[in-house]
Amino acid sequence: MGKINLGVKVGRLELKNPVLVASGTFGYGEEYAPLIDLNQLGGIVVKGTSLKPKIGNPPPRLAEVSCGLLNAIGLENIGVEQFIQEKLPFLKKFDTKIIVNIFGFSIDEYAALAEILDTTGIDALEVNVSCPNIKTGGEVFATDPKMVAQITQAVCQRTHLPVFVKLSPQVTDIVAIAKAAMDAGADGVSLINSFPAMGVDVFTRKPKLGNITGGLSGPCLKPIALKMVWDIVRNSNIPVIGIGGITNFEDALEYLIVGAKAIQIGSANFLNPQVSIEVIKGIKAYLERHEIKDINMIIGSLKT
Amino acid sequence: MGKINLGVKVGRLELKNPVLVASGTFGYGEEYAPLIDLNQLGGIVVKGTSLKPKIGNPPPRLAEVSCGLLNAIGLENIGVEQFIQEKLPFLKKFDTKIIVNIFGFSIDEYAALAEILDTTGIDALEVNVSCPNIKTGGEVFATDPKMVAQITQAVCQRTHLPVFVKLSPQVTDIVAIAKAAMDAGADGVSLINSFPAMGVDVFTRKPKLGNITGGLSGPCLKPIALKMVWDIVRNSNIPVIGIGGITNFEDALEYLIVGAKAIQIGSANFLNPQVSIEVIKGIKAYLERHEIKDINMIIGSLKT
Amino acid sequence: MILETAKVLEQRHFIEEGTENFHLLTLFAPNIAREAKPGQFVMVKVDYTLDPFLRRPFSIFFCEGEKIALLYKMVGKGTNLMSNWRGGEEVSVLGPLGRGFQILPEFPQWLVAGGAGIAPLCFLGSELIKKGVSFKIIWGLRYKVREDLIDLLHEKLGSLIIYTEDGSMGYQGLVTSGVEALYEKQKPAGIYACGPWPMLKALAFWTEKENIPMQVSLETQMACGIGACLGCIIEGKDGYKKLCQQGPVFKAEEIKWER
Amino acid sequence: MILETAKVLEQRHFIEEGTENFHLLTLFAPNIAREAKPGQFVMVKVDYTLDPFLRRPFSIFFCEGEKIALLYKMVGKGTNLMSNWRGGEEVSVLGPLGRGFQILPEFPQWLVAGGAGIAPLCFLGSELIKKGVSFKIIWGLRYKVREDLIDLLHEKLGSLIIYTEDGSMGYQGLVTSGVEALYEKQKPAGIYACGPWPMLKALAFWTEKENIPMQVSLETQMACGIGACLGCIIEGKDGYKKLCQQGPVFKAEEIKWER
Ligand SMILES: Cc1cc2nc3c(=O)[nH]c(=O)nc-3n(C[C@H](O)[C@H](O)[C@H](O)COP(=O)(O)OP(=O)(O)OC[C@H]3O[C@@H](n4cnc5c(N)ncnc54)[C@H](O)[C@@H]3O)c2cc1C
Ligand SMILES: Cc1cc2nc3c(=O)[nH]c(=O)nc-3n(C[C@H](O)[C@H](O)[C@H](O)COP(=O)(O)OP(=O)(O)OC[C@H]3O[C@@H](n4cnc5c(N)ncnc54)[C@H](O)[C@@H]3O)c2cc1C
Ligand SMILES: Cc1cc2nc3c(=O)[nH]c(=O)nc-3n(C[C@H](O)[C@H](O)[C@H](O)COP(=O)(O)O)c2cc1C
Ligand SMILES: Cc1cc2nc3c(=O)[nH]c(=O)nc-3n(C[C@H](O)[C@H](O)[C@H](O)COP(=O)(O)O)c2cc1C
Ligand code: FES
Ligand code: FES
Repeated sequence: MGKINLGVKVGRLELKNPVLVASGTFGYGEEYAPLIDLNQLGGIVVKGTSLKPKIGNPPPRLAEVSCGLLNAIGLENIGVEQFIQEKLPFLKKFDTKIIVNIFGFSIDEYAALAEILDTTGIDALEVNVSCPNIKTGGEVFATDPKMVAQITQAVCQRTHLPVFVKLSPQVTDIVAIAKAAMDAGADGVSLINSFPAMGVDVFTRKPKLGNITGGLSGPCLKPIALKMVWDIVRNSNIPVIGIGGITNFEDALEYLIVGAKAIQIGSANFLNPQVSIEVIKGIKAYLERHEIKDINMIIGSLKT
Repeated sequence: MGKINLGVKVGRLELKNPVLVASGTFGYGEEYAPLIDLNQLGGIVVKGTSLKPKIGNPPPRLAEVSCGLLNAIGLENIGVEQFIQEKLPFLKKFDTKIIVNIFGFSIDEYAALAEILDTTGIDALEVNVSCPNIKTGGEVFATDPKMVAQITQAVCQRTHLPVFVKLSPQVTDIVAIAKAAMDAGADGVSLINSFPAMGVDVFTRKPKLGNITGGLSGPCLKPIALKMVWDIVRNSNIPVIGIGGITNFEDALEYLIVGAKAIQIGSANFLNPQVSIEVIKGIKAYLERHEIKDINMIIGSLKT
Repeated sequence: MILETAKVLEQRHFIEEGTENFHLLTLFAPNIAREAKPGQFVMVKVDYTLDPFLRRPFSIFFCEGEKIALLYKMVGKGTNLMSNWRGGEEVSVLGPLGRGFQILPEFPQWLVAGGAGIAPLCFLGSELIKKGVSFKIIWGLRYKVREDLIDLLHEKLGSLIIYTEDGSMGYQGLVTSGVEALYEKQKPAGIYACGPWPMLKALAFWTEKENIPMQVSLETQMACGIGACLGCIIEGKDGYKKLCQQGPVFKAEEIKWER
Repeated sequence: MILETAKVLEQRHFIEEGTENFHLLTLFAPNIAREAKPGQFVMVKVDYTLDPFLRRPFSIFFCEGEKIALLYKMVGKGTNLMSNWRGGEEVSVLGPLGRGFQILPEFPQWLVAGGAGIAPLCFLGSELIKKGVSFKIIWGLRYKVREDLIDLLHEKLGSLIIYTEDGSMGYQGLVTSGVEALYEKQKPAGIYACGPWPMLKALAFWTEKENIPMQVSLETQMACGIGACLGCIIEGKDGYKKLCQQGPVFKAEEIKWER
């Protein structure tokens, strides 16, 4: 059997393999560099970045739950300028795609971020729309197709980079939101972001998180995320990056078989810092065992 | 310390304790009768019941996932007439509340079920709105506040029994749906139903369920369900029955502390047929240890 | 049907390079043992955390006095956890569940097993011995098993005929060819079978043709094990059947074998 | 920082009716052992299923040659699973992590521990002995611990002063009263402390008043352990600090003690 192709194309973004690491779970890459060879990754999605630095939520910010993790980091980050100056140069040394996850509290902030990052040599933008819109008094952008479209359009107008819109799972109709993003110019969508959730310490009767509520991530979400990916791919041609609860190569393959063109690994990096490399190896071994020469023959191959 | 009160009132429904067993996970009670004393339960919510018997989905109908269970039973049931004749007499022998979970594919079907069950001596109706509306071509009732209101109203007009509307979690705004149900006459809402989800067997590349997609239940859902209960109780006075991933007394207390007036235990019955009794005992011991005389002092006592 | 806290009396591991691996778990479970019949199963809680989430079903391999034993293969995370259990541990077991084999009065009878399908047939065989029913037992395997497992089966059942796909033990070939070979010498009054679906399906077509009554013990995904969840259905010729309650043993002619 | 597959060399259980329970896990982890400094910690993968989901952080109790040891209390499901590990098992350990103690040149120094807070201070004590720094070690407990654990600590650290809340071992009272009693005889050049928050907080106010430099090893919920998730923050006087990277050892004056 000849060489196996792991390369995929998601919209305009070409990846040497479909395995990315998810925003907020891999820092700026440098934290994991002592533990894994970053060159092997399909890409790195860096921590959510805003125009100005953000301090984030009060502690406690984490709580473990059954097969998952609650977090209320509160989008703490060093801001786009410091990212470009202090973090990006290190990341650029590696032969992997760099995708910057951006968020703002108004459409203008998203647009400004797109413009600033356009010519910095990164490979794509991931637009996190799961933020409250401060202009409308807090409604979350991600739940309204119109707002998602407006943000996407504003971002796409200011950048030449491929743009992926990262969707929140807490919506009635994920397909409508995905279509809104595509019609506004996105190259694809990535999903899912963490799910709004909470936990209570019954002995103190206090919320487990300082912020009361937070986002749920981890394997507990996988069956939900997989279904949302499936809903989108069977109702459209939208390129999808699948995210949610991937902890091994089988999980990753579930997403690819359903129709995701690439996947991101999030919380599982905490459990096993080398998980992304193991997933790449596992996918390759699977293809070899099944004598499949090209990963693209797996994508969307669900037998229904 | 005197006697501890475990009794709660949810709308017009009085329960001797807040622990119910959830629809579809406890059959018609008779299956569990050899294993636990049904008299001890706050109430039993029987399997979803329709006007005519339903055959359900093709196998496989179950798949285990991380900290949870995927099911696509397809609402198999014996129909309301056979329920009344063959199952209800047995249930009535016990000193516990009997709540019948009903579903239909049109508003008329819901109304007819309410009327038939009204004078059978059951204690309440739970209206499962997570069904596709065959008249509108399959949109699920549960996602549209207007449809939920119409069903609720139709049911309440035909019955004197307390009515609880069981909500689906896959909506953008659970509070709006809960309010629609209440405005239409419900005594309260119960949530959550299982979450639309799926799984893939990567070796055969087939869906794990015969129906392709199914509902996710179990501990993996608890943090999501808890947040939805919290969203409703902090934005309204709606009586809520909390459901999702309860496996022990601490889980049950999380819901009560957040503000649910009662809880239902679903999938955990499979893991431990005696879980409901253990939860009741655990809650009681907790109240004793904390010297709290009345469970109602715990309900909604979250310290934020 | 009893929810019993059973005590692990012993666990034996039949593991060796180049053999099919089996584990034998012997439990002190007097209440379940008192009621158990051949072909019935138990649901075992495999962990005290929530992953794995569900109980796992296992046929009763033998039942003697206050003890029951399970013979299982390690195939996934649940059986992996179980294989670490040692004497003295307490485990939660629900059983005995389902309907067992209906023992026919006529003989000779054949017990046809594939892989771990030997489990319910061993219990059945012991019962047939007690009843004085003469039978033959044919066990099909992919490759050989450890000799001491064979010794154990000899002890419980007397002689048995073994087929392995690679010929590393007993005769070479599929168990179905073994059945046909045997058939040239003798016609059985009835067959009891347990094993993988393709094996059972082949036997079902063959027994139908030859007009031999057969009972099969089937498997499917389960959640409750007691008829409450409606999850374990299997397609019968006249509609769905709950495997945990109406089975796991069915008459072959009840089952829809084409899928 | 290394992700190492460590081998369990030995596990000792200091369990007895009426004692505070401790477990001592000795691991063969040569790469981590080579780099470890007192006050650093490791993240241990406790299960191969996904519940519990995260690694668990533990201070290094001692580090000798190619071995590291963890001393822990069983408080929940992760530590419960760990307590079942036996010699020979392989476990995934990430470490050494965080910044350790900064060893001051002046002495005498005091090491003040509460409960499992003894863990990082034992490693520190061994290091102080190597460096010839004289120190006192005071350990506060709710009630007594097993004598052989005390023997082990004597062996590593020489004598130690024990306070129990119920007086069942050593002096009766809180460790903080022990510190004040000792202070009447001698003023320390510096204190290193690890234990529950109220103890550390009381010490922090007292050392501030008495102008004694103190380093504390703190705890919080963690996910990554390497500074990537921003989950383990703790409030410092000049803003949030990542406990896993900037700590777990901090100068007492850096921390905002009022909550
Ligand atoms: C009535 C009944 C009796 C059984 N008796 C025995 C027995 O005596 N000895 C024995 O070794 N096995 C028996 N099985 C099969 C046994 O239940 C499964 O092997 C076990 O549940 C696998 O658990 P796991 O966590 O190790 O595997 P998982 O990690 O859950 O899955 C590993 C693989 O096993 C398959 N599997 C999982 N659960 C089942 C199931 N319930 N039935 C069939 N395949 C499954 C999965 O699809 C997967 O391919 C029986 C099953 C049933 C339904
Ligand atoms: C840097 C650091 C070093 C530590 N060193 C030691 C040590 O040497 N010996 C020792 O016994 N313990 C130590 N701990 C605490 C130890 O990590 C927890 O006891 C352990 O994670 C509990 O796991 P569990 O699954 O058994 O408990 P869980 O079931 O997760 O929880 C049980 C209880 O423990 C609490 N808990 C859980 N995780 C933590 C945590 N990370 N920090 C504090 N409390 C927690 C929970 O809130 C809950 O009340 C350390 C913690 C940190 C952050
Ligand atoms: C600690 C933490 C921080 C996160 N921060 C971000 C973020 O800044 N931006 C974002 O879009 N998603 C963020 N996420 C969501 C993840 O990128 C991912 O969508 C989610 O965790 C689901 O994937 P998983 O189940 O593999 O973790 C964060 C998740 C975690 C656990
Ligand atoms: C096998 C199975 C069957 C179910 N059948 C019904 C049903 O008929 N009607 C209904 O409203 N909910 C049904 N449910 C949903 C449960 O009542 C409950 O809402 C859900 O499982 C979440 O609770 P849990 O996490 O405790 O299981 C079913 C759930 C399972 C697992
Ligand atoms: S396993 Fe639940 S009905 Fe059979
Ligand atoms: S634990 Fe992740 S940053 Fe500290």
